[in-house]
Amino acid sequence: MHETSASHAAHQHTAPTSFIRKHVFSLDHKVIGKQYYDLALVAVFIGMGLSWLMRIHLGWPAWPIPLLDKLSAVGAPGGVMTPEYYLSLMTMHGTIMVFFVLTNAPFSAFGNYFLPIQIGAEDMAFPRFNMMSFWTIFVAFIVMMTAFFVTDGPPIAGWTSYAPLSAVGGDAGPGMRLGQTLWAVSIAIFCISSLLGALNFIATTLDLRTKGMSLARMPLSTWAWFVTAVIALLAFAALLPATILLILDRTAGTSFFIPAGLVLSDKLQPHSGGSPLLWQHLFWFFGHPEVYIAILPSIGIVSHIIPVFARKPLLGPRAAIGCIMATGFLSYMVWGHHMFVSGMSPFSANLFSVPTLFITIPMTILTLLLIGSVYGAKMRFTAASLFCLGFISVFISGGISGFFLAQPSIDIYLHATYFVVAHFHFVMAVASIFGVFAGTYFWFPKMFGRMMNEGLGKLHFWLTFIGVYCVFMPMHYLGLAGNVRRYSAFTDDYLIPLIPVHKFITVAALLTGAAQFIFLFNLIWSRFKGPIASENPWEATTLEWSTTSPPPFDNFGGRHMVVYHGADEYGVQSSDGKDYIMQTSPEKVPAR
Amino acid sequence: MRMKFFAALALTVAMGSALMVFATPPPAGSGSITGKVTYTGTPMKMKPIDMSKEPSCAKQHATPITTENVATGPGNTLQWVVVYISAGDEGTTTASQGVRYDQKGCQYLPHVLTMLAGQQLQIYNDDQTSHNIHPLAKVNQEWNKSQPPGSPPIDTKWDKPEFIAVKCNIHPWMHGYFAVLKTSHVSITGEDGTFDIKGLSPGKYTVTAWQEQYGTKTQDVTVGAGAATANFVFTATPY
Amino acid sequence: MGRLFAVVVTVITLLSVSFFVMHTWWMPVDISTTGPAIDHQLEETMTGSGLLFLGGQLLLGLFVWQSSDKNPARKIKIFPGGANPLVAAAIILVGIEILTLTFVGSKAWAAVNLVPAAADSLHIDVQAEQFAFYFRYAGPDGQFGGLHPDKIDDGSGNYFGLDPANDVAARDDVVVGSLVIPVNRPILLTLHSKDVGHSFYVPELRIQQDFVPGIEIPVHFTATQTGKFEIVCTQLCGLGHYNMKAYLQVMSEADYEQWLKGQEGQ
Amino acid sequence: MATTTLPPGADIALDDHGSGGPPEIAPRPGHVTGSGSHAQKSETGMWVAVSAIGMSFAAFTSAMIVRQDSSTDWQHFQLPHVLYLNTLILLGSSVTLELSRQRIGAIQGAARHASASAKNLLANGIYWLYLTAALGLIFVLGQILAWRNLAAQGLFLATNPSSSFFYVFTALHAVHLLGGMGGLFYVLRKLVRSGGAAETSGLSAFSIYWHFMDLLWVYLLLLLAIRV
Repeated sequence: MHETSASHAAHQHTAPTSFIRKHVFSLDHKVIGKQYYDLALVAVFIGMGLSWLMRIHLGWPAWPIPLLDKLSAVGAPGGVMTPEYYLSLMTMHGTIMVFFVLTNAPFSAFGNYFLPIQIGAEDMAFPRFNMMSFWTIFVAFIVMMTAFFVTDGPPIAGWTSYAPLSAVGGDAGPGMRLGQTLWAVSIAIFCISSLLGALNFIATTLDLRTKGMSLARMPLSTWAWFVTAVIALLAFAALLPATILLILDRTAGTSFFIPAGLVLSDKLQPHSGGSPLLWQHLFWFFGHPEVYIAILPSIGIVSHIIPVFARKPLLGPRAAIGCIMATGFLSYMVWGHHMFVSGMSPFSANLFSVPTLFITIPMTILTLLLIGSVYGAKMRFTAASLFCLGFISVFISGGISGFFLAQPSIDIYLHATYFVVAHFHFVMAVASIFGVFAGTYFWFPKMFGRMMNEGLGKLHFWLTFIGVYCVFMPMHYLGLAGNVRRYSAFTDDYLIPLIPVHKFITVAALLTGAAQFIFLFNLIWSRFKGPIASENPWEATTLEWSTTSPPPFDNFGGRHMVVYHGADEYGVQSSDGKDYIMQTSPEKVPAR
Repeated sequence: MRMKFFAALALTVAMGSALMVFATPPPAGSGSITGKVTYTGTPMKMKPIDMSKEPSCAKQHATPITTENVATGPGNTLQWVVVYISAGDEGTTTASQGVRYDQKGCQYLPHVLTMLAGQQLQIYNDDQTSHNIHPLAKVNQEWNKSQPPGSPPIDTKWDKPEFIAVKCNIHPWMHGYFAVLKTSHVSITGEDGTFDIKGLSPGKYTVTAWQEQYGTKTQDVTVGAGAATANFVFTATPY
Repeated sequence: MGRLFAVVVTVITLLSVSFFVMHTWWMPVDISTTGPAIDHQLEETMTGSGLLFLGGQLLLGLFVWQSSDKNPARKIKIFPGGANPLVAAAIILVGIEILTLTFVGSKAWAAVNLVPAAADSLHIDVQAEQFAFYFRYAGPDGQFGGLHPDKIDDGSGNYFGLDPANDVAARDDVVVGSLVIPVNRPILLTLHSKDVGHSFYVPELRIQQDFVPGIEIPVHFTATQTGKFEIVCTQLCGLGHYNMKAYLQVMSEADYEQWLKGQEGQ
Repeated sequence: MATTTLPPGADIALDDHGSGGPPEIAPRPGHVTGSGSHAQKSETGMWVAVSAIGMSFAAFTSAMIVRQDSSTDWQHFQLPHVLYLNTLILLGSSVTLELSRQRIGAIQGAARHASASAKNLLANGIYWLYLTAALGLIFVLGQILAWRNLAAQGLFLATNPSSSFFYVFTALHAVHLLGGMGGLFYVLRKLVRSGGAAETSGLSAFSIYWHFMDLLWVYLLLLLAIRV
């Protein structure tokens, strides 16, 4: 079992020596994971910058933003943002954040790095596909960024790109020419990348678990990545056809989504019979599961980290796994709740409403399990654990508003208002990003062999935690007052009194955004100057902490890990006087 | 102090641009073609425009402005008809000054603006709301830009002669025309339907009248030392 | 640190809830017959989920406070009864809430969307375009003219694409930029879109309905108060989306008739 | 399909605090930490890939049904007859593939007796594989014929939703098939280099894909025949 020759023969590839094979076109899942992370990092700061510009414009629409006219002389003549440029920035913000950050960071980045290690594998099942998957997403990102630099700017149809606005071309407005086509092409490439990635995650989890790593002993993070991969596989397989049809409508003159008799820019469009609702159905069939692609990995990460710092096992891990799977399953039956007022048959509203409300049950259970896991703990407060606790709080806040929007009758009033913006930012964006922050503070020592600065980390947490509440909680009030979203200025009589609230949000958003630079500084500084990390600085039990920091090329230095326990053996008295037992320790677990 | 400086600067700029627009060079010849454009039949109604969705514009008009695609006057006259020399002497083909197009009270001023191909065109937003300028050019390159209040004027030009419909995507009732011509010998009919093409040397000319709804009419005119006359009559339909 | 977390979470929670409770920002007064059921549903959801919110956040704060006790003699404790009571509680509590909300809510939804419009409803056509709403009344003949997209011409004010030259019914159609309706009379709107998706949203009416190009969508309601309200677009339709609006004027029956006469005269 | 590493009995409950001790499982032959057996991995991966492709075409199918039912502009047209011939050719390629697999599968057994017969089997198997590739290529050429046939009738991609869907379905299927042929040549190269080691060549995974492409085509043809 420990013959070195066998292990070498079985290993997918030997450690590369050239710079390019080592750091650029690497087959090593750890390098690829870091590449995903860095891509998400670049993307998130771009996305955040866009949100800053939008917020400044919403608070002070006539205020020329310095240097903005350098980025786009047409989009912001004299630095004053045009309505279409606002929508361009909004579209890019949504697209970048949903696809290149929320799908990338918690799932592809951490999943790539830690899924193989947590199950004791040397690499992903298909390292070559893994590399391709990163480089295709990189191409998708470049294509998406190109939209900033084409003549009439990025598309203005929002990240949902509803047809026919997105399908008819330049007559629909600035940005809808090349910009929208680039968007659609980029998303199609993104789909291919995600399919390759999901395929790898699934095959790896099924086939490469080491001896003793039964499904039930997998850490919750691995479980979440696995279920997410299954969701992603089906979701992106549905989005890809939709984008292909959209590209054909835009470039080949087909009429999948464009009905007859449309007049845009005084021109009768040469299409007939297409169905705009078809795009919405296809998009949301992907779009709702996408929400879970963004949030489930973070739920997994948080469920993985909380026991480490609570020094006690997660409450009901089986129930948690069940809930994650139930959520994934239900996520395919609820897409219609995005379309209550879309003109689809009003009878189908209840069909979509009931499973949507049902999803709150597994989500509530998960939340309660996390809260229950904190009960009676001896919590060690670190940046990582604080972000986990913060995650629980923002997840509750975001989840609660789901009760409102899941009901068609209330959705009539709240649909397309800031209430929705508040809801999905809390539950999908902020919660997911909190999971990523927790994961970063927790796993950074393993990934880079150095510790992050805890003081800065905690400062980052407090500013972010209070900040996001200041930014997103008031949006609920705006929504209740009927404040419509996706408006570049508020000129309606009933919206003008709400502008002070928008100014408050803008200031909060600028400050919260600024706090992220503390994180960025910490990340870069610690990479080079942080104190050297030991193998297991957090006294955690899972396999990634049974190897060096950072792990060697083949993860375990030729060792074959054998797993004897589940992931959560904390709060026990081990024979060597510790309060935890590693998954790899053959020791018998004493009664607590 | 600074305010004063900027006020002075703004005044200078305003005067400068006014000069630029209105100080046209003296005409080359002394002959001219004058006349009147009228219609027969029943023209479309000039419908009042409801601007209530843009209150800052609506309040600039004591009585609502009307649609201008067929602008009629007393005595069956037609306004906004472009009358120009389409053959014969074309006058100057390059212009030293630019022309100015205004968006004021959610209306294009003037409704039809003539300019030479290659002539500088400056588009101003004088309103407190964002406008969008979308010239639906077919021969030239179509473009579509918005102009928020307080942003600088759009500076542009058209390379080829064309009658270009202009629309504001934000305010769908705003419609106007750019008449991009090869000739500087052009006149637009006023409310009384009259036009006056000046500065012509004696000779034979082909004169064309263009109306956005009814198309073009052409006739040959011989100009002597004084004013020659040419009248145009378009056939109007009620719908 | 844990105590600080507990305090911060509690303060945030109470502050957030207080604005909801005080109705600092709230829905405008309802002016429709179907609105009260929606408002009731929303209040009900607000109470139920508000309690869940308070409970969840405060429990989190409490547990974090307790868990930060540094006493070395303290032993870790498992949640009493393990996961099962929590799971059961979640299923029962949330389940009941869901069932109630669905049961009550589907009635409110049905009143808006499943009940057909009253037979004596006033029919008005709505055309949404980038970026305005136009409204059409049938005129004295009570007949709407047919729609011909190729005839649409904003420059001459033909926003609907009427063909009065060939279509007698279209000649007296009244097309205006504001929706003027009589109070207490059922209204039936037919929504058309000229170009892309739009939405018809009047917060006071508690009505929101998308325009979908290519299909006609009926909307019906009855306004119970006179006044001037705003109709805004809530479906992203392009650059002027923020500026796409029209006014809804609810008048007494007499005022409405007079207004309509005035329009027909033009 | 998805074989897990552990026999079912080894799935020990998560909260097995008292159970300790190494799980009593014998290491699987050929299974080394973190790398799995090649055939097993590639088969799992292929099943996953195939389900994603299936999902995509399911989405296309629903798009087609919704599009057809939501408007009145759908024009029916006669499918080019060459499609039925193409179908037979593609089904034939599945048969040749199976014939090849039989031969290559027998190599390991034969190698123990006489290397000559193993060589023979390999050559034979490779011959059938080439035939499979040739049939695949003929199928794609046949599809091109079908497109030309439609184009001659004036039916192009944008002519009508029915022709749009026809071109989209057939073109995407052809792209997938061509991709499969790329995979086939990869398998061939591996087979030649390893002297017929079916285990590492990915032949079984490839055959899953190829047969799936067959099934998918039959499904698409039925769908098109009924709907178009």
